[in-house]
Amino acid sequence: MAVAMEYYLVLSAAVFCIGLFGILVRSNALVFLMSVELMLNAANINLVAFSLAHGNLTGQVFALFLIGLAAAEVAVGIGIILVLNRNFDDIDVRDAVTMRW
Amino acid sequence: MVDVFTLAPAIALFPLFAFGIALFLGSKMPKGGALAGIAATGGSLVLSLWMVAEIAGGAGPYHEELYTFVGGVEGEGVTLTFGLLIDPLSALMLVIVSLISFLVHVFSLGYMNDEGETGLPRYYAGLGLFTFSMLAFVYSDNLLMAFMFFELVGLCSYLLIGFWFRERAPASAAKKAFLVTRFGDYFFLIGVVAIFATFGTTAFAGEESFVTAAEAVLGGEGEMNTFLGLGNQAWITVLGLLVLGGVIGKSAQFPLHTWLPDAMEGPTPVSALIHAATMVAAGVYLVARMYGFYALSPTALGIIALIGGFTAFVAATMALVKQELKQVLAYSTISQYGYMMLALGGGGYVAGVFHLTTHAVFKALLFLGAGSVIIAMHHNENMWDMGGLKDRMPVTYWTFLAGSLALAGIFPFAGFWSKDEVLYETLLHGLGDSPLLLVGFAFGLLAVILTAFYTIRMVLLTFHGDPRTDVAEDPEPVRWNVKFPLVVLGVLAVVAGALNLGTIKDVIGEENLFLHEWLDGATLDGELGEGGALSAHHYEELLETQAGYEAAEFSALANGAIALVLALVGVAAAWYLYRGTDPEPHMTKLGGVRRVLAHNYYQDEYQVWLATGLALPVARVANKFDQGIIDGFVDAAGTASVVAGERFRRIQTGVVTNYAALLALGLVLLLLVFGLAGGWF
Amino acid sequence: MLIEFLLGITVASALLVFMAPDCIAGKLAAGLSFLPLGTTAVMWSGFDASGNALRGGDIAFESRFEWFDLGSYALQWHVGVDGVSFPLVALTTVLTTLAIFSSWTPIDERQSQFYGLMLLVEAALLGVFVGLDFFLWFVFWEAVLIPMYFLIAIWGGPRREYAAMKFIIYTNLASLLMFVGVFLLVFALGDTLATLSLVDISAAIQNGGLGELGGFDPEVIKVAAFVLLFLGFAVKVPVVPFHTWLPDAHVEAPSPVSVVLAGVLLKMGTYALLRFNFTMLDDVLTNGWNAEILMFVGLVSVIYGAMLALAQRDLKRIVAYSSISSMGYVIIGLTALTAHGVGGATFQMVSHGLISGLMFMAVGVFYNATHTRMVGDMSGLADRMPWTAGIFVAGAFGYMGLPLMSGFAGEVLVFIGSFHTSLVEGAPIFTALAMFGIVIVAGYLLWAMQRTLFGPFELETDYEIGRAPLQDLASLAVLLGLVIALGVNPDFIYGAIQDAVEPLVRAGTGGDALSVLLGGGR
Amino acid sequence: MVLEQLAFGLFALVTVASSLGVVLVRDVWHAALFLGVALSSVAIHYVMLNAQFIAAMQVLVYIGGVLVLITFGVMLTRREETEPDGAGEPDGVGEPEEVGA
Amino acid sequence: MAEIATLPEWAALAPALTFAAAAFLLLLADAVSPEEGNPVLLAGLSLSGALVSLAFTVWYIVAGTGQPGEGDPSSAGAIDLFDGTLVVDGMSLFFSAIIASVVVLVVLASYDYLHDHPYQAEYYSLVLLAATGMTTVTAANSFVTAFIAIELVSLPSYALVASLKHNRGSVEAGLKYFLIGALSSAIFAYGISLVYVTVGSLQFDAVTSVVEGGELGGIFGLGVLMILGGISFKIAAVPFHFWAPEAYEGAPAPISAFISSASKAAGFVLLFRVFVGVFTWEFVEPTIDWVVAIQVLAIVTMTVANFAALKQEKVKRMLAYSSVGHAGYVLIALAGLTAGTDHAFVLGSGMTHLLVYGFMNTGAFLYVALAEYWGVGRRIEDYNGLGAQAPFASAAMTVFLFSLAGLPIGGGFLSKYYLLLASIEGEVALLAIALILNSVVSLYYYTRVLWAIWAENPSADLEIEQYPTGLYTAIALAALVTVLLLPAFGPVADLANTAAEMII
Repeated sequence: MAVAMEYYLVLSAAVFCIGLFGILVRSNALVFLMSVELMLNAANINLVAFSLAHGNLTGQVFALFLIGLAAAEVAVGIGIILVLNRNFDDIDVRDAVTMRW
Repeated sequence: MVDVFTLAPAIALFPLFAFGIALFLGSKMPKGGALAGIAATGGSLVLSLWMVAEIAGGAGPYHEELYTFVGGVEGEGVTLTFGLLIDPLSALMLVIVSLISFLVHVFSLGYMNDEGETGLPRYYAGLGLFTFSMLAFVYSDNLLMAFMFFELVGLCSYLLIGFWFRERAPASAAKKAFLVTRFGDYFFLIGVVAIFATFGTTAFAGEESFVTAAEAVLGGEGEMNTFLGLGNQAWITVLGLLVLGGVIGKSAQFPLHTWLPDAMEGPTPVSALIHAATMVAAGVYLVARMYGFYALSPTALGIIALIGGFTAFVAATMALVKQELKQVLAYSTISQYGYMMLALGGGGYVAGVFHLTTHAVFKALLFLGAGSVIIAMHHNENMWDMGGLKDRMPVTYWTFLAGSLALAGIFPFAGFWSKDEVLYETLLHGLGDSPLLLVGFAFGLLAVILTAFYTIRMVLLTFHGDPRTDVAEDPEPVRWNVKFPLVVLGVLAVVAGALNLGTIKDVIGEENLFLHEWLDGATLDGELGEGGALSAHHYEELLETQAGYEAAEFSALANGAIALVLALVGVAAAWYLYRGTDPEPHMTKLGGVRRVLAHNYYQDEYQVWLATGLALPVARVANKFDQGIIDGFVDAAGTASVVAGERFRRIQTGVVTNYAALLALGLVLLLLVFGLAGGWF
Repeated sequence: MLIEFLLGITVASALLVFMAPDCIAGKLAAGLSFLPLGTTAVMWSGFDASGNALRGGDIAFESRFEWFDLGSYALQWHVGVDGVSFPLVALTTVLTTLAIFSSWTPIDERQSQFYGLMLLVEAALLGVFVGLDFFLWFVFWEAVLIPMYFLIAIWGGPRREYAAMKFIIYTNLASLLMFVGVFLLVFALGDTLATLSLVDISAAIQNGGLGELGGFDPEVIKVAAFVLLFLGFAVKVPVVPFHTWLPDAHVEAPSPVSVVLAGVLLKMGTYALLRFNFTMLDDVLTNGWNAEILMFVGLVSVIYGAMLALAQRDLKRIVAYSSISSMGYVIIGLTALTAHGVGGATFQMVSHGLISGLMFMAVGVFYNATHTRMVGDMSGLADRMPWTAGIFVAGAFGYMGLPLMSGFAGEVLVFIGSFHTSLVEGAPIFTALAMFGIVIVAGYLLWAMQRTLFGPFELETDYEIGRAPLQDLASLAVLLGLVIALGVNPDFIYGAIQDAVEPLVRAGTGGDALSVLLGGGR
Repeated sequence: MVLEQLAFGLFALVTVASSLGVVLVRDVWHAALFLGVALSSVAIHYVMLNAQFIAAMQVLVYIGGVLVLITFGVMLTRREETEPDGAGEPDGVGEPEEVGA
Repeated sequence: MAEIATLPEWAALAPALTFAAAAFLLLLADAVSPEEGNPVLLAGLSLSGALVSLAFTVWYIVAGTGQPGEGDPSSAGAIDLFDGTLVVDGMSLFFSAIIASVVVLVVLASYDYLHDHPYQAEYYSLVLLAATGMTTVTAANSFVTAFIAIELVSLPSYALVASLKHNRGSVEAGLKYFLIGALSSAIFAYGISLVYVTVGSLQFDAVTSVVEGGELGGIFGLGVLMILGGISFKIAAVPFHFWAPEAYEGAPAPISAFISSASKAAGFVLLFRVFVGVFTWEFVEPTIDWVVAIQVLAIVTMTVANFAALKQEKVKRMLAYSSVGHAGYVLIALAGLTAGTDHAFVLGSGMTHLLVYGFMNTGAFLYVALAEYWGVGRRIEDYNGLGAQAPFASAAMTVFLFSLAGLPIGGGFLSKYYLLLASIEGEVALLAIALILNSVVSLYYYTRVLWAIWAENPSADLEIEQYPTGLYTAIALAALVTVLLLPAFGPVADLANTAAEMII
C-alpha cells in the first residue's frame, strides 16, 4: 500500500465538501448538477480505495453502479433543466419560486 | 271502624288532586277550578278535625312511614323517607291550615272570580298545590321531608305572588320572596344535611329520632358525630342555628323579613293564606316541631328570643308609617311572628303555639277584611284614600274591628290572651336565670304599644271619618262569599282566646288551659317515646335540665294588666291622633325618622345592594376574568400556534439553494452533536 | 347481544336517515329513534346487574369477544352495563329522541344530514356508556367528536366555526392526555395485565399490580395517571378552569344539539371520572391533600360557574354556565367517595341531563318563536306562550333544586354524602360553601325568568310570535314528567346506582359506628 | 513508493483544484470543462488504486456520457448575450419522459 | 406454504417483477400504436399489473411466504435471493402490499386525471417503474441494492412530478425535487461509502456481524448519519423535507399521492431495515446513538410540519405538510426503540401507521385530484360548498382527513394511538408530548378543510357536471379500506408485529 488510505479519505472528503460548497453558493442548475457529480465521485473514491484496502470487490462494484446511476441522474436532470429553461427562460434556481411558504 | 289515621295522608292529597284538576281541567270547569279546591280543602278540614277528635279521644300520636324516597344500601348510607306524624301539635296545625285554606278558597270566589280575573285555573292550582305542600309539611315526620315541603311552599308562594305576572311589580316581588327565603333555606339545608351526618336520621319523633338522640348524648348516653372539632353541645347549637336560618327566612324574621311586604303584590286571599296565616307560620311551626332539640341549646334559644323580640319591635315601628292597608298588615305580621319566636325562645312553647293559632285566625281575618275593602275600593290600597267605610260595609267593619282588637291585644279578644302569655312566659324565664330574655321581653312590651297604635290608626283611617275619595263614597258591594269567611273568622277572633286563658289561670285553674293540656304529654304515650317526648311537659323539663331555664314567680294577672294597659295606651294615642272626620297625616311630622321608617331602615336597600351592587359586579368581574384570562389563555394558545405556524411556514423560502443549505446545516448540526457525544473527534 | 343490537340499530338508523330525502328525514329519524329507546326499555326490564362492573360485579348484557392483539395486550369487544352506566344509556336514548323531535322546527336545511348525525352522536354516546374495553371505549369516546363537530359547524350560529373548532381541539387534546394517563397505568401494570378491559385494568390495580415505570414509583405513576386522567375528563365535564369551550359551543350550537351536548355529552366526563379516577385510582384520594384539592376544584366550579351565569345576558349562556355549576356538584360528590356522595353524583348526572336538556329545549322553543335569546330583548313571554313558559319555570325550579324534582334528590344526596366524608379535611365547610350555589342559581334563573317570561309582553325583534309546536311541547312535557318522576321516586334508578356504587365505598375503619352506618369515607 | 505518493499528491491536487474550478468559475461552460478535468484525475486515482476497469468506466460513462449531456445542456440553455430574451431553444427536445425512460 | 414450495425462489420477487413486466408491456403497447394512445388500454394494463402485483403480495402473505413457520424452523424465515442481496420476508411483503395498493388507487385515479394528457403510456410506465423500484426497496438486503432501488424510485418520480411540462408549478416542483434528491442521494452514497470504509462490506448481514464485533469509529458514525440523511430525504423528514411541499403542490395530484404514500413507505422500509436490522442499537450506541438522533428528527419533523401546515391556504400544500408531519409520527417507531422496550411492538406501530396512511393519505390527495379535475381551484376557500355538490366524495374526504387527524372514523385513529402507545412504551415523554400537541394542532388544519367543504356555502356558482368513475372508484376504495381498517385493525397489526419481530 503505497498511499495511506487516510489520504484517500481526506481527498474524498475534500471533493465532497467542494461539491457541497458548489451547491450552496451557485444558483445555476447545471453547476448544481455538476457539484452533485463531484459528490458522487467523492463516494466513488472512497469505495474504490477501500475496495483495495479491504481486498474485496464490493466497493468497486458499487462504484460501477454509482457511475451508471449518476449518468442516469444527469440524463433526467438535464431533461428537467431544459423544461425549466423553457418555462422560466432561465436555469437559475432562484428564479423558480412560484411556490413557497 | 276504620282507623282514621290511615286516612291521614289524604289530608294533604285532597288538595293535590285539586291542584291537578284545576291545572288541567280548570278552564273547562265552572269557577275555574275553585269548586275542586273548596271541596278538597273542605275534605281536609273535616279529616283534620276528625284527627283532633281522635287524639282528644285518647288515641296516641300516630306515626307512619309512608314511602321510602331514597333507600340506603344495606347497612350503609342513610335512608330518606316520607312519613307522617300526627300529634296534638300537627293536628292543631292541620286544622288551622285546612280551615284557613278552605275559607280563603271561598273568599277567592268573591275576590277573584267575581272580579273577572283571567288565569283562574292557574290561581286555584297554585292554591291547591300550596295547601298540599303546607299540609304535608305540617305532618312531616322528619326534617328532610319538612324541608322539601317547606321549599315547595316557597315555590307556591312564588307562583301566587307572581300571579299577575304581566305587571312588573308582582314578578319582581315573587322573585324577591323566593330568593330571600332561599337564602334562609340555604342554611336550613345545611342544617338538614348536617343532622343527617350527625345522627344518620332526621326523624322528629321516636326512639330513633335525632331529637331523642341529641337528648341522649347530652344526657351522657350514646354518642354522635361532631364536625369541625366542636363539642357536642356546641355542635347541637350550630345545628339548631342552621335550621333556624330557614325559619328566619320563612317566618320573615329580621333580617330576612324584607320579602314579606313585597309579597303583598299577590292577590289578597293569597296574602291571607300564605303570607299571614300559614306559610309564614311554617318557620315557627318548625321550631315548635323540633322544640325538643332547641330546648337542648340555651344559646340557640336565646338567639331565637332575641331575634323574635327585636323583630317584633322593629317591624312594629315600620308599620307605623305605612299608608297602604296591606303594608301595615304585612309589617304587623312580621311583628307578630316575632312574638312567636320570642315565646319559643323564651321557653314558652305553649305560648308560641297559642299565639300562632290565634294569629292565624285574626290575621287571616284582617287580610280577608282588607281584601274586602280592596274590592270595595277598586284595588286602591291607600288608606288615605279611604275613610268612612264603616257605614257602607258593616260586616267587613265589624269583623275587621274584631281582628284589629285581637291584634292590638285588647281584652278579651284572642290576641290579648296569646300575646300576654308570650310575654308572661318570657318574663318568667327571664326573671328566672336568663336575663337575656328580659331584653326580648322589653322589646315585646314596647311593641305592644306600637301594635295597638298602628292597628287603631289603620282602623280609623280606613273605616272612620269622612270618605276621602269618590270611590270610598260609593264602594263596590261584596257578596256572601266574601262575608262568610269574614264572619267565621271574626267569631273565632273573638273566642279563640278561650283555648288557653293563661292570664287568669290562677282563677280558672291550670287544668282548664285547654291548649296547654292539649299540647301536654300527660295524655300521650305510645310509639313516640316514653312520657311523651313531644309533650309540652317534656319540653319544660328539658328547658330546665338542659337549657337551664327556670321559671320565676310572677303573677300572671299582673303581667296581663301591664300588657293591657300598654295596649290601651297605644289605642288611646291612635284615637287621639286620628279620630275625627278628617284626620291629619301626623306621621309626616316625624321628619327624618319617618323617612327611615318608611324606608324600613334601609333594609331593602342594603339587600338589593348585596344583589345588584355586590354580587352582580363580582359576577361581571368574574365574567371579565373568564373571558379575558381563562378563555384568553385558551385563545392565546391558539393564536400563538398560528403565529408560530406562520413562522415555520416562512422557512420554506422557495429557493432550492436555501433548502440545500438548511439540509446541510441540519446534517452538520447532527454531526457536531453526535460527533461530540460519540467521541469521534 | 342486546347491546350490540342497540348500537347496531342506532347506526343503521343513522345510515338510513342519511339516505332519506330531506323532507321526511325528521319524521323518519324521530320514528327510528324509538328503536334504541325501545331497546333500552327492553334492557331495563331484563336488567340484572349487581355490583360495580369494575369491582367484580355482575354485568348485565355483557358480551366479550377478541378484537385484536396489540403487542401483548388483547383488545376486545367488551360491552355491558351496570347500575352506573345503564341510567346514562337510558338518558341518552330518551334525550336524543326528544332532541330529534325538537329539531323539527329549527332545522330547515340539510335535514337528512342533521338527523343522521344526531343518531350517530347517539350511537357514539351509547358506545361510551356501554364500552368496557378501554380501546373500544376510547373509540366511542373520540367518535362523539366527529358528528358533534359537524352539528355545531354546519347548523350553528354566526361564530360556529370558532366554537366548533374550539370544541373539537380542546376536547381532543384532553382525550390524548387521558389516553397517556391510562397507558401509564397499563404499562406500569406490566405482565399482570393481559387485556385492556376496564374490568381487568381495575382489578389489576386493586390487586396492587402496579410496578415501576421509567424508574418511577408505583405511587408516583398512580398520581401522574390520576392527574392526566383528571385533566382529560375535566375538559369534558367541564371543570373550571377548563370550561371555556362549553359556553361557546352551546351558544353556537342549535338548541337540539345543545340538549344532547349538555344533557349527555358532559356526562361522559363525569362518567369517566367515576369509572377511572374514582374507581381505579381511588387510593390517590387518601394521599396528602389530594381529596381536598379535588373538593376545592369542585367547589370552585360550583361557585365560579354560578357567578359566571349571573353575569350573562344570553339565556342560553346562562343555562350553559349553570351546567358548569351543576357539574361541580358531581365532582364534589365523587370526591367524597361515600355511598351517597358517589351515588348522588351519579344520580345528579342523570338528573342534570334531563333538566339541562329541558332548559335548552325550552330556550330553543323561545328562540324559534322570537328569534332572540337575549334577556333584554324580550319580556312577558308567558303571556304568549303560557305552557312553554310554565314548563320553563318548572325546569328552572328543577335546576334550583326544588324538592320532588330530580335536581333536589341529586344535590341533597351529594351534600349528605360529602358533608361527612372523612377523606376531606373540613368537608362540612366545603359542602356548606358549595351549597351556596343553590342560592346563586336561584338568583340568576329567577332574574332571567322575571325579565323574559314575566312583565308586559314586549319583543325587540319584529318576528311574528306563534305558539310552540305540539311536538316541542310534548317533548318538554315528557322531560318535565321524567324530572318530576325521578324527583318523587329517585329509587327508580337510585337503587341500581347504589348497588353499583356501594363497592367503591369502603366502610369506615372502625371506632365510629355511625360513620359505618353512613358509609363514611374511610 | 515515494513516486506513488508523489503521484497521489499531484493528482489529488489536480482533483481538488479542478473541483474548485467547477464550483468557482463563473462561466458554466468552463465549469463543465473543469468537471471533465476533475473526473479524469479521479479516473487516474482509480488506476493507481488498481481499479483499471472502474477507471475505464469512469472515462467512458462520465466523460463520454455525462459530460456530453452536460455540455448539451449548457448549449441549449446558455443565454445568448445578444438575444435579449433567451429565445430560440428548439422545442420538443429533452422531454423528461423520453430521457428518463 | 405448500403452493409456494413448488415455485422457484426468484418467484418471491413476483410483485416487483410484475410491475416491471407491466411497465414494459405498456411501452410495447405504446410502441405498437403510438398515435392513438388508447387510454383505456393503457390504464387497464397498468391497473392489471398493479392488481396482479397486489394479488401476488396478498397471496404470499396469506400463504406465509417468508414468514416464520409454526414450530418448524427449517421452513421458517426469510427467503434470501441472489447471495442475500435481496430478501423476501414479512416486512418486504407488508410494504409491497402498501405500495401495490397505492399504485392501484393512483392508476385508477390517473385514468380520469389524464383524460387529455399527451404522454399517457410514459406516465403509466414511469409509475410502474417507480413501483418496481419501491417494491425492490422493500426487499433490499444490501446497501448496493438499496441504493439502486432507491434511485429507481427517484428517477421516475422526478420525471413524473415534472410531467405537466407546460405547467410552471410542475416543472419547478420537478426541479426542486430533483435537485434536493440528487444532493440527498450523493449524501446517501457518501454515507454508504463511509460505512464501507469502516466495515468493508455492503451486505446487510455482513455489516451487522462486523458492527456486533468491534470498535467503530467516527467515520462509521458519520456514515450512519449520512445514510440517515439520505433516507430521510425519501421519507421527507425535516430538514430533508424541503422538496416535499413544493413537489406535492406542483405535481399532478395522483403523483403527489403516489410519492407521499408509496415512496414514503419505501423510504421507511429501508430505514427500518437499516437501522433496526443492521446498525443494531446496542452495539452502535457508543458511536452514534441513532435512537436519539431519530427522536430529534421525529420531534422536529412533526412540529415543523404541523405548524407550517396550520395556515396554509392551498389544500394540496397543506396535505403535503401533513404528509411530512406523518413522517414524523412514523419515526416514533424507531425513536421509541430504547432499551428495554418491546421492539416489535414499537416498530409495528410505525408499520401499521404507514399502511393506514397509505390509504387515507392517498385518498385525500385523490380528492384534491378530483377538485383539480373539476377545476374548482386549489385554495381552501375554493372548496366551499363542495359537500353539497359531491356529497359522496366529500364524505370520503371527511373520512380521510379525520382519520389523518386521528379520530375514530378510520384506521388512522388506531394507528395513531398505536404510535402514541409506542412512544409511551419507549418511555420517551418528549415524543409523546410532541405527538399529542402536534396531533391537536393538525386537527385545526384538517377541520378547516372540512369546514369549507361542509359548512360553507359555495362562493361562486360552482357546478359539477361530471363525476369521473375512475377517480370516484379510487376514492371509494381508499375510503372503504380506511374505514374497514378500524374494525379490522387486528390482522394488520399482527402482520406488522410478526414482520417486525423477524428483523429484530
